[in-house]
Amino acid sequence: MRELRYREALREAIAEEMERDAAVFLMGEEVGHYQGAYKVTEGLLERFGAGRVIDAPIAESGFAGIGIGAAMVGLRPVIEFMTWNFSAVAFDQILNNAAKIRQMSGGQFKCPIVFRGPNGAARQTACQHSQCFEGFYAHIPGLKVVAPATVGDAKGLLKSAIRDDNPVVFLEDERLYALKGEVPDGEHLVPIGLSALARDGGDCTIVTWGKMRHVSLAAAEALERDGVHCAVVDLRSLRPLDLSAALASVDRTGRALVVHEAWPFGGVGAEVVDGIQREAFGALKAPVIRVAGRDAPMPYNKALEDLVVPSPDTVVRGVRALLAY
Amino acid sequence: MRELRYREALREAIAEEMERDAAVFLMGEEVGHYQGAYKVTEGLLERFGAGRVIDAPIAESGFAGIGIGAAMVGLRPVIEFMTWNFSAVAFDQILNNAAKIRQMSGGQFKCPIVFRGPNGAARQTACQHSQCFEGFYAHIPGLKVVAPATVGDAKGLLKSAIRDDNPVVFLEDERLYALKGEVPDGEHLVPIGLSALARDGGDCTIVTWGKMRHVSLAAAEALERDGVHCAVVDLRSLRPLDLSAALASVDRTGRALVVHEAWPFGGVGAEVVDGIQREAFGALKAPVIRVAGRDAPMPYNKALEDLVVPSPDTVVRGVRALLAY
Amino acid sequence: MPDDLTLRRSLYRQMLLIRRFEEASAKAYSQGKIGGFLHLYIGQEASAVGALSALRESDYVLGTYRDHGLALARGMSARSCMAELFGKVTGCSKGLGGSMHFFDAEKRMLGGYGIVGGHVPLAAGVAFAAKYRGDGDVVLCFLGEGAVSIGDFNEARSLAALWKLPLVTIVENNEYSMGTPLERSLAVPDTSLKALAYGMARDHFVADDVMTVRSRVGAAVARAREESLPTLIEIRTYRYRGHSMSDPGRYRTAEEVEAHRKQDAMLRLAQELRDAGDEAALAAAEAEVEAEVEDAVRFAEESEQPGEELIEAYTYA
Amino acid sequence: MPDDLTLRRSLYRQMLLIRRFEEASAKAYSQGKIGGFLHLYIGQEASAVGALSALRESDYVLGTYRDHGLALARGMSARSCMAELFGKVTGCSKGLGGSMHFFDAEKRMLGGYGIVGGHVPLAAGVAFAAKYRGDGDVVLCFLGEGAVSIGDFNEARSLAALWKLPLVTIVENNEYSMGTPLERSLAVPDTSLKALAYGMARDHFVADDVMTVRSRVGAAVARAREESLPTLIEIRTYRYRGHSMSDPGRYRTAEEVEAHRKQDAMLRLAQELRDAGDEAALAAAEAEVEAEVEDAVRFAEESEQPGEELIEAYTYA
Ligand SMILES: Cc1ncc(C[n+]2csc(CCOP(=O)(O)OP(=O)(O)O)c2C)c(N)n1
Ligand SMILES: Cc1ncc(C[n+]2csc(CCOP(=O)(O)OP(=O)(O)O)c2C)c(N)n1
Ligand SMILES: [Mg+2]
Ligand SMILES: [Mg+2]
Repeated sequence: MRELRYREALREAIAEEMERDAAVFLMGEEVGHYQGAYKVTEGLLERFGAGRVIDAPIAESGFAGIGIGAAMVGLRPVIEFMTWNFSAVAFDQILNNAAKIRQMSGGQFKCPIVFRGPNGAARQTACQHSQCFEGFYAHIPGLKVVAPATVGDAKGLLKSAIRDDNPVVFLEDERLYALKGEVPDGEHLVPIGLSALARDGGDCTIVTWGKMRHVSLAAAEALERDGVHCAVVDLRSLRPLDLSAALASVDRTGRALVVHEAWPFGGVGAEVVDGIQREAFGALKAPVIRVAGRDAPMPYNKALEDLVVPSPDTVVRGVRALLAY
Repeated sequence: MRELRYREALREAIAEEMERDAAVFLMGEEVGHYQGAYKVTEGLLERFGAGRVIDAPIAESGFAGIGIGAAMVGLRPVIEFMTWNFSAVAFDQILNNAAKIRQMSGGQFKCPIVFRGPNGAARQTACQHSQCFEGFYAHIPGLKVVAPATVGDAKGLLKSAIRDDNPVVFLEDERLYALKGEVPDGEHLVPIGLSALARDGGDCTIVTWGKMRHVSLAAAEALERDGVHCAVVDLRSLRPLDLSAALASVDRTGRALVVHEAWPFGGVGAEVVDGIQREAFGALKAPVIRVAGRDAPMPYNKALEDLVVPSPDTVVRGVRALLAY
Repeated sequence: MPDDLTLRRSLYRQMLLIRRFEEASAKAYSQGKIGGFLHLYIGQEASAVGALSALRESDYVLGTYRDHGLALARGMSARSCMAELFGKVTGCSKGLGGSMHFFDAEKRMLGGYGIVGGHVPLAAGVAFAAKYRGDGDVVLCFLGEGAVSIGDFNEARSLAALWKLPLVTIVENNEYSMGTPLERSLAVPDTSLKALAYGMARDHFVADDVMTVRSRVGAAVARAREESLPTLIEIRTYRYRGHSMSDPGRYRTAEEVEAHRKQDAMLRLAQELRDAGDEAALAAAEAEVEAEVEDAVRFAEESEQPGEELIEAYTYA
Repeated sequence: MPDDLTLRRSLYRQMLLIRRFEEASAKAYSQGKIGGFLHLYIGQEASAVGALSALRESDYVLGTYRDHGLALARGMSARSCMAELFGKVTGCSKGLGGSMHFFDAEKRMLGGYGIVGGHVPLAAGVAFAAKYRGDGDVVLCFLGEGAVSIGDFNEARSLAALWKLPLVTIVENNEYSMGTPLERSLAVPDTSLKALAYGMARDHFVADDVMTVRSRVGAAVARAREESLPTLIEIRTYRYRGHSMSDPGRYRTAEEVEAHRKQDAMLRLAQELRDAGDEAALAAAEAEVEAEVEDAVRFAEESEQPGEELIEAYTYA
């Protein structure tokens, strides 16, 4: 075990896969000479050269499409969006090409490509730069969507994503890049499609992903002090979605709270509610409820931003409401 | 009352609002000289002239953005997407400008614009041309999303959408354009945000929207012959979402089936499930289940397309599964 | 290198095959055997046939929904193409793609695409991969003149020029994008000029002679292969049929279409061959092609429908 | 029409205000009083000040996230701008937008935008509306040279040219897009050439003299107002500070920055005024501006935070 930062774990995953497979290359804005807008790709240009670490002009749809075309003929592109907000201009490429190529070619072509970058709010970057994209991409058959919350998962899931033969939407978090955590030595792969029980508890099940795992754990610890025992399930993969750990826990607790930063309407959160109420109907003592980001564009003001993004407090309140049902 | 076709009702709505308000204009591909790819806008160029009925080159992001800019300074654009599939290239304009302008300007600017066009499968137009977009747009705060199923609602909701001071995503259906139905004489407005009980019944509540209203009604009639009484609620507006009629019905039936053509993961369908299980928890005799489009890109082959899109048969099976729970 | 006459004979045969194939598909469409959109290429054959004849087998081709001509010119069988139109599992895309999505990995036909402009970045990506590997392959990307206003064309053009990708982009300017004539879609009708501010080579010519198309595209292909430099080519051409089968075509006169039919590149080539005393070969070609198309239709009719298991089979690899 | 000296004095004062305002905001940022991204305009003042001085009050302005200079040159108060940076409810966008999203409906400053290229179609739309109404107003749209590869720039350019919209698009070429120098972002560094294949007028000059900027942009504004024709202008300029506050700026040398500082358009104008015997006026301007900025900071500090009710208040009209 070694302690690394989340951004270092991502860098290690990319570097190891580039070492292992000459077909893997990295493309995005400022990934090379600038060393990465958030320093995730620091040193990779020097190590792998400008042929495999490619600084792209501001043309997300263009270079996302270039990645898809390259993937069709056997390369394994890792395309960085400086933030996922900028993937909106490449939405058509991801929806209509990456997610469709295999099916519309009758299975003749695959599209092994990873789109990665930070998702969600940063700090006071306002409404155009603070959005969660999992709801858009997880809706689309043909894509896989993962959102690692821990340093170990960041490395293990990114390596699996790069080796996956399907387009993978890889959601990082600018607020987690500096997070320190343990990473197993040697080859470390985390399979896509497995959730993890981050914490066990018999009173209430919190189901979450990404940065909200940490917010939920903080809430669970606060509640623990008051004798309320919460389980926290980190979904890790959003498509395919693995609800087994959540359902097993809800079987015991009879209560489920879904916690996410994304907007409340639809999205992954609603899908998780749908699955739990369907699969655990008999076990539920209360409806499944959600603590989500507020249904509004993100304000720049710090105090308001803190009210929009779920906090340990709002999660605690959610759990209490559920217990009081 | 007069009988019109769905496409004629839409045309009447646009024409009446253009007559009423000089700030209203229509822009899109082939809306003028070609008379509309699906003849919705037939005759409008001749009637209102090239200054207000504008044929645009193929540049959806460009003309969607032009509409947004024009709306910011007081015009009321009606932007036609030949089909909603092509809105994917304008996704950023809708997400980051239309839905954000008001908030990021601190309330100084509004964006009264309607984006309209056919949504969902047509007939054998394959995977890039057969998609449902409500799941993407209803997720976004700042947008309104409506999906009229009847001829009367097509007219009444479009007129309300054009008069609305917010960006409205108006989802039509190529398979409904030829549908005939009654339209009240004179000024006919249907407020955005009100669902409608299309049919009452005490055994099961079917909640749906758009073309699936008709599929659900056909299923309900088939079930009626076997003595199963289904209520069918047509949501009509997806954002804001009005679940009152659905909840009132579920209170009686204790059973809810959500029927939609869109992909199953997340989206409006999951949001409806979330709301019903939360608001009607006590009344539910079974989990809320869904009959949705299959989780795959649309195949071109006719027989397979018919298996992907919900049919009266699949809805009947859904109701039976619910009753058997 | 085949001698000129043999070559022209074979190009003529390809053009004829495309035309007869599409005439047969139009018939099948009107009989309800083909559904969805059907965009015919009739009138533009010289462009695809001439251009693709300048490629080697390992080169790549991508195009729009108007892709039958490309597919056949690339050597895909009339059987697999017709079966695709009929939605059969024996089709080139197993009946899942239909008219707009012809693919053939072996022939390196990387597809027909339905979103205007959306395939141009993909073509640049294939060219990027060819350069990345250094295998000297070239990519030919076809699009219509209506596609040059959209973002993806611009982004692909910018990146292909900046990164010097072995990409030949061919804008087939057939004077209309659906019902929109050039003056309503473009401020400057010669789309090849869009290469200028991007430091890209360009060319512009009319597809009235398939040999001209072959040599002019050949020059661009050589530039891509030997110097890894992209070229933007506009080929002026004309489609005789509607935009798709549902197009009433009211936006142009019968006289205009007639005038273009008189310039037909295929008939012109036939006349040349006739003048070269090739009458017999022409008749043979006609008979062969007719038989080939009939066989393709029969094959398509008799082939199986794809099974339900194919609905999800290709959602993921 | 003010006489030349009065005009140059007022332009100098505007440039000085922008610079001092941003120096103060940089200080406040380092003190943690401003959050998020802060993109400084220091070094580019002549471009916004000269260009906007060519407008009339009813004209419109749109720009990027690097929008402080535009806002102040447009006559927005230092108070409402500084308060916005501090996230206060007295800010021009009520503290909801921050540095990247300065708006002022009354001044017809239609905003700073965060998505590269995304505002260019909006600017074309405002120009469309001006033409639709026939009120003769003109739209000035600013973007960086890094934005010309993206789709929206191309689509707006295509439509503005085709529809002859009264739009003046100004590409401020400051040699870098974030850490990317021109040679890695553009095959052809003069972005104004991108007007060519679009049938659009163009111009290209260096922003070393604010009066030149004023007259050259003025010509384009006149073309837009009188003939309803769009123009694409590249103004060569340079930013002294990093792309944003978090930029270490390792991609360029201190010498390079120094060399540009020596060409500083504001200092050059100051020298001209000094030569014209205007020493006193300069000192006065310095004092006034300093007081104005101090007042703005105090105002921002003392203003209220927006209340929680503003979170959803502007999601819908
Ligand atoms: C982004 C997008 N917008 C609109 C359409 C609908 N559409 C399909 S083909 C077409 C016209 C294209 O004309 P052109 O590019 O000249 O090609 P041609 O059909 O003439 O070969 C349009 C508008 C589409 N497929 N994609
Ligand atoms: C679509 C999109 N991609 C990436 C970014 C991140 N980004 C913000 S500014 C910038 C550089 C822009 O450079 P330029 O256009 O030259 O303007 P300048 O900052 O030099 O004024 C980048 C890459 C963005 N905001 N939007
Ligand atoms: Mg065309
Ligand atoms: Mg720049």
